[in-house]
Amino acid sequence: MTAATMSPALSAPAKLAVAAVVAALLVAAPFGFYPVLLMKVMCFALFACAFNLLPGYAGLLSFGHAMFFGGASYICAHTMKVMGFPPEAGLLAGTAFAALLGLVAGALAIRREGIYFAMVTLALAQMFYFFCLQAPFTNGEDGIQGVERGTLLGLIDLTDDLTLYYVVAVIFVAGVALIHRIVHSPFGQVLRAIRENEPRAISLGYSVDRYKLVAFVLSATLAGLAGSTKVLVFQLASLTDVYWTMSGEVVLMTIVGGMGTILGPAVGAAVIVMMQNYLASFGEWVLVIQGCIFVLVVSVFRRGIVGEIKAAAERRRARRAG
Amino acid sequence: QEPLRIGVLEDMSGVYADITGANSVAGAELAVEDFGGTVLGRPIEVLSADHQNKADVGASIARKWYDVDGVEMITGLGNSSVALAVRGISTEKNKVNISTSAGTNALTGEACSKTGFHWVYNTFALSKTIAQSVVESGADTMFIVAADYTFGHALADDARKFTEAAGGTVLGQVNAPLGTADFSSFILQAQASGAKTIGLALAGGDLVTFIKQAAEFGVTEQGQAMAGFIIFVNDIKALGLTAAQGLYLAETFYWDQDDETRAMAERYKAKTGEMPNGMQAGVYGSVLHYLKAVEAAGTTEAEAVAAKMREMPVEDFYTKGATVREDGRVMRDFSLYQVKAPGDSSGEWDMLTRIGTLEDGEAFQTLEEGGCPLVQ
Amino acid sequence: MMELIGIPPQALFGQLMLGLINGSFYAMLSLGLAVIFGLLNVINFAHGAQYMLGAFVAWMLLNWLGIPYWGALVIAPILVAATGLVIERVFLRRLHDLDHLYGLLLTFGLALIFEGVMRSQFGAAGMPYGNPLPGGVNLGFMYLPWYRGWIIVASLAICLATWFVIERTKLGAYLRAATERPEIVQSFGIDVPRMITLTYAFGVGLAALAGVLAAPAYQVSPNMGSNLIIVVFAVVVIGGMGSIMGAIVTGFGLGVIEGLTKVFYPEASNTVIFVIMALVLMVRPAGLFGAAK
Amino acid sequence: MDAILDIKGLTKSFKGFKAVNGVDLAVERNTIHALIGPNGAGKTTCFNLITKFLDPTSGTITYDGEDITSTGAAEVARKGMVRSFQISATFAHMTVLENVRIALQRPRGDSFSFWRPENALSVLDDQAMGLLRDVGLEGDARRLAVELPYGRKRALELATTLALDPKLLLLDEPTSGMGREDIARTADLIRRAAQSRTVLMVEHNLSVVSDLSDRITVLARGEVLAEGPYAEVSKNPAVVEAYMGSDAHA
Amino acid sequence: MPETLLKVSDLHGWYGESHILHGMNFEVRKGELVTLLGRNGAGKTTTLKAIMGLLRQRKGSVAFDGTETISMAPHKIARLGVALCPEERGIFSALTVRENLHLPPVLREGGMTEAEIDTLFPRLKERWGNSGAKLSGGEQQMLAIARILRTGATLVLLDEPTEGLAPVIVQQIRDALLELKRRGLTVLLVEQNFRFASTVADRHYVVEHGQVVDHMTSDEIAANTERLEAFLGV
Ligand SMILES: Nc1ncnc2c1ncn2[C@@H]1O[C@H](COP(=O)(O)OP(=O)(O)OP(=O)(O)O)[C@@H](O)[C@H]1O
Ligand SMILES: Nc1ncnc2c1ncn2[C@@H]1O[C@H](COP(=O)(O)OP(=O)(O)OP(=O)(O)O)[C@@H](O)[C@H]1O
Ligand SMILES: [Mg+2]
Ligand SMILES: [Mg+2]
Repeated sequence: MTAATMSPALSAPAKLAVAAVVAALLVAAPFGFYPVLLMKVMCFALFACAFNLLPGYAGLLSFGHAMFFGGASYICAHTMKVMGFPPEAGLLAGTAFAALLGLVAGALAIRREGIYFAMVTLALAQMFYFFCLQAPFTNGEDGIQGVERGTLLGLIDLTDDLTLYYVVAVIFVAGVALIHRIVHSPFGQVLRAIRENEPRAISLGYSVDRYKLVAFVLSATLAGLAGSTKVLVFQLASLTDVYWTMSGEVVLMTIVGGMGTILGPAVGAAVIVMMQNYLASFGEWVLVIQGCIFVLVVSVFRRGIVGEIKAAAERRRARRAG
Repeated sequence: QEPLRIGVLEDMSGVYADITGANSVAGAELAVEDFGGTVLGRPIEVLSADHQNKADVGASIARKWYDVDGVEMITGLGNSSVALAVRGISTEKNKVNISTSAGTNALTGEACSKTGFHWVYNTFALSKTIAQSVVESGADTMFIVAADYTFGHALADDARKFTEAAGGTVLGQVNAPLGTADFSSFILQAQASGAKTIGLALAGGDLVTFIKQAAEFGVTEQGQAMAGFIIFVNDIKALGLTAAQGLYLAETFYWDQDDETRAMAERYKAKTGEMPNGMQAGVYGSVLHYLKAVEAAGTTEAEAVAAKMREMPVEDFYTKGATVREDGRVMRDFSLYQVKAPGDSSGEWDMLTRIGTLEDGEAFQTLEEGGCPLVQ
Repeated sequence: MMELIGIPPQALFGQLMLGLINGSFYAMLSLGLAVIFGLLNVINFAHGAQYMLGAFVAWMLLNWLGIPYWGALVIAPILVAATGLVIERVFLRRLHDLDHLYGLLLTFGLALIFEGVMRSQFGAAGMPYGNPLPGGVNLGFMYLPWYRGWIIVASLAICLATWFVIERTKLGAYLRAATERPEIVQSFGIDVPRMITLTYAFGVGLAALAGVLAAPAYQVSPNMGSNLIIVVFAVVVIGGMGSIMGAIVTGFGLGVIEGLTKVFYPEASNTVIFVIMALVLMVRPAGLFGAAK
Repeated sequence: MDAILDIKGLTKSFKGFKAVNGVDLAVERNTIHALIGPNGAGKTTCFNLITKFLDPTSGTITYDGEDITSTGAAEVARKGMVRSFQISATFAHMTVLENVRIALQRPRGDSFSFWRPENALSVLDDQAMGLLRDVGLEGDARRLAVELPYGRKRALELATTLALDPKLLLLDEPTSGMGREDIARTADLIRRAAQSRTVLMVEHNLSVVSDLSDRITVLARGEVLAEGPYAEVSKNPAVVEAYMGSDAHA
Repeated sequence: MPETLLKVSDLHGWYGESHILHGMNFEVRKGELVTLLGRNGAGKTTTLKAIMGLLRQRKGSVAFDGTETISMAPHKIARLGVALCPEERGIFSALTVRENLHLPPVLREGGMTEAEIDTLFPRLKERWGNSGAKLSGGEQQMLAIARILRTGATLVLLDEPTEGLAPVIVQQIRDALLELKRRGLTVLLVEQNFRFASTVADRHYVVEHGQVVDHMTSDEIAANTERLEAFLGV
């Protein structure tokens, strides 16, 4: 997909500055915006960033990531509500489940590439959707409702929206930081190499399927973390989050923000969630608008918001240098 | 004066939009109009939103309505997951919440609340009405086709129980996955069973598809009747009488009951072009009853209003005198209807004949069966 | 009388027949997908939506213009194919040199648009389309409605005709060649861009035709395609897109398997194809008829 | 004789067509061994079988005393048998340095470390630069591989391959499509690379073959037609007829 | 002197952002066999693609038999009588040898008949029903050449027809080329192997960095090997 050419990284002080601005914004945001909405944005932002690990850095477009997001939220909700887990254990259980599911689904899906990979993941996710629909513990259409937010680590009472907001913000930042680290790790290097030239990577002795699988599991795990966190925010888990439209939405968020950029998907998630929020009254047209955005982005705007900004900055730098 | 705001939260664009959606909002508006537009000196305002059948969307809207927009009561709530999510939030925020359009028994069971009401139907009542009345009408064997998830299983289990209680037998059951496009295989199985009635514990598009394909396979011609546990006039209209004729269904309301219902139905129709069904009529009733209770209580404080709502009998064009039980259940009549043959219909909305009625909440589960924690 | 795991053999025949009918749609849709993929290298995610459009156009022709089913059978696919023509010219052509996944994303967007527009115009619940061939015949082991019989005959004829054109004619040779190296075929003096446009339109028309065939049997609803397309994707993964005959055989075969599941274990009938897909991926990753990558 | 690679009775049939048919081949340690033969003789298929990109229908492959007939492709590469491709194979959008580093990184065992920072890899930079210097690419270390001219890409590919410190190097038509200048340079690289290693190569350019190889095996129709030193084999009338033709040479 | 069949003037070409052809100028007269020589990446293949219309971004002038083709689509150019045998041969694996051979439509009279192709490449008939992919490299090359000779094209563009071929087959192809020349076809040949080129061609153009930098006839080659080596490298 989009060639994530390594643009010369930002200088260290510039990086610090960006981090500081982001941190300040995160701390101040709930005083300007409705915290529940912001938390929703962060859950989806983390989901999209996790998703982006695959198409953005491993060249694998998954069309079934809802299964990890929604699957984790079911497990998190179930363990907290029925088994009485505290929030931290619920988050862990949901995330671990997503990792496991990622291992199984990934092992199957990486047997095919490109378009087939997308179709396989979509089909597997649909299968998982039917499983969730029929399994008794999910309560079918009713979903798992009224999950108590509880007390984090026995210390922090999460019933207050603002407290929860900061917890979610910490999870979000930690998740994105981890993704950044994954991308820029020795492992990330190998992923890039595989994406660039898979037969060559094999001939250098890399078992590429194992690397793809690890990337898949990491992506699934973090998507699961996002899904579990969403349970704390909305206190419920429902079929919506495992349905194929959710898989489509996360793709949309990612390409709108910029595939293969660390923060692009988060920006895309914010745009799409806000749009859905403000356009909710348009009902059925939301679908049409989303479709139009897909078409528009793919036709003329392929790098996404952050990608285009980066490209513009690079062009300017190049012009100044040359 | 700050207006009193009432929220109608329904599916405005999805699969339930036709049976709830716009006509639910119309119901609320008509009720406000008939109440006089003000209560306790405050103007009354109706907000509406689309929950898109997503629990988290519904929950976000409800929270925002309560936290930011000062909404005092939410009604409508078709789709059980949304209804349950909003029930939780309303209880937490101490607001009145009246579900007219959702079917889950849990709303008066484990999720019941002091400030929560379940206005129109639930799946228990649907099964009981259909199974009991159909067996009593002489069709004593049934084959059940159930949607393969909680909702379908619950309907099917209840239906089996009531069929047997009424002296009938269930000859077989098949669980059809949601979204099955082709039911012909299940139709063949139902035909092979030789049951007099095929009970359809399916919902929405699945039910409609089944009935249509059953007509193609000549199910009714070959002497079997079908009973749809949850189907509304709007669905029958979409199916057409040719395909749907002879179908049994359970409803709390039919527009062509008496002069009052006919007159009100025309007012709905003038607004949206569609006749109301029980859920949409229920929105009118719930809003009107709520406003009466606010006036009687002299406050909008939820617990006080809810107490008044339980105290006063419900009385409007739709509910002709019913009590409200402690668990929030409105103890209404439930009727079995049969779809007319095309030749017997005199107009596009003339579709149903009433077969029998379970009166005064007989159709609903008892308090003990319901298991509402408030009551124990 | 012998019973097979509790099912009398006659009943089994009936169910096999029904499976074949279901399979007709899988076959026609995966065939269209395969033809489009071959030449355009695009997985047409809008295929389900175009199938839905076919059904809707038939409905509109009937209810707005009074054109009956048999007319719609010809007109609706042509109209929908014409929209395909425009889509190829305006959007898909620009993606030619890019990663295939962009085509997938673009057509996914188109699918959302089509579904959204139809929903806003006609509601999500759907509308009925009258049966043009009421009645049926008792075959002894089952009552076969005439219309179901017609579906099998029509779709088999269409599938085989398509196979014949592609595998056995000169035009088909151009198509197969252009699938591999369009530029070289064009340098032989053949107008490949037009061929690509027409191929896309043809694939889309095939989907629309399946939609018209489906209209009287199922409900005409905006989401009739999106549920189906995911299953068809699984069918395509199982069969592999390598061969036209493979797509046809896999389509019909999986229809039959799904039909049998509805008898023996109905709860799994909508997942059985996905399970088979998983098994095939484990045993033969390239698909039953696919060439190894 | 010390054979690093010993093939016995290797056969591969594609739906009944025997592309490689009972080939016996022994490659002696620290020599350059060339595989030649007419088009379609089965040379590339042989390579694919040896490197496990294809599974043999029958026959055994022994590498460094170990039977690798049913070992996986990546596993074989890790054992020190590395191939280069007929078309140039680099990681296009990575820098020249990163290209080499990817190969150096593999034996370190931290390639799955997704939690470690990238600069954990900078310890490899010196070693990578050393390899680049060997092939004359030290000046291009920071350029993207895609920007290199053709001949330099081949050099980079070789540097990447050498980074694995292979014991046995398999080269499939290393000079195909090259101009004379690049051919000479590549031949020189191969000679240098072979100083402490074994090389098995397929090549159609006879001057390169005669120049470099210690030993030649001629394949024709999937079978071994002749084997021996170049001077000897090139005079074999069967080889001349099947491969070289009447006026081959100069 | 025979009239000019192909005249290329100030031809520029790009792949995306990279400017590859920087104003090529040369001409080919009817019945001639002309080669383009040059190092890897000089732009020889790109020139052929530009003439055939396969290079989308191109500017300047390419006149074929008096018709300007610079903004024509490839299939239109082909219909004028130009045929390309591409670098990577372009044999279709989904088609049999026979289908491959018969794929290009015959544009005009004067192409080779099937019988003539049989005598030139007897090997092909032996593989008649095989899939194109199952041919050996040399047979693929023969097929690619035979394929375009059937069409009766007046100008044939050959891109490195000898690459990757065993010496025996190179000889066969040389014989084929000489036979073509005898029939009066016009050929523009791209070659790395200039020893081979010099035995078949009338004239040579040397290409460097997307421009023609030198020009000589075959007779001049012997006298000018040094000049040539300077361009082509040693
Ligand atoms: N996948 C396959 N299926 C069927 N036949 C094949 C396959 N791969 C190769 N062949 C056949 O096997 C024979 C040997 O092919 P191979 O590629 O090994 O030849 P080669 O000696 O490398 O030739 P060249 O010098 O042209 O590269 C050829 O006739 C070829 O057509
Ligand atoms: N598809 C492409 N995209 C970008 N650049 C390309 C592409 N194809 C070729 N080039 C570049 O264009 C230049 C000219 O290539 P061309 O293939 O015309 O060379 P050539 O003279 O035919 O060389 P060779 O002898 O290697 O075949 C080269 O620098 C090459 O890297
Ligand atoms: Mg080879
Ligand atoms: Mg070239």
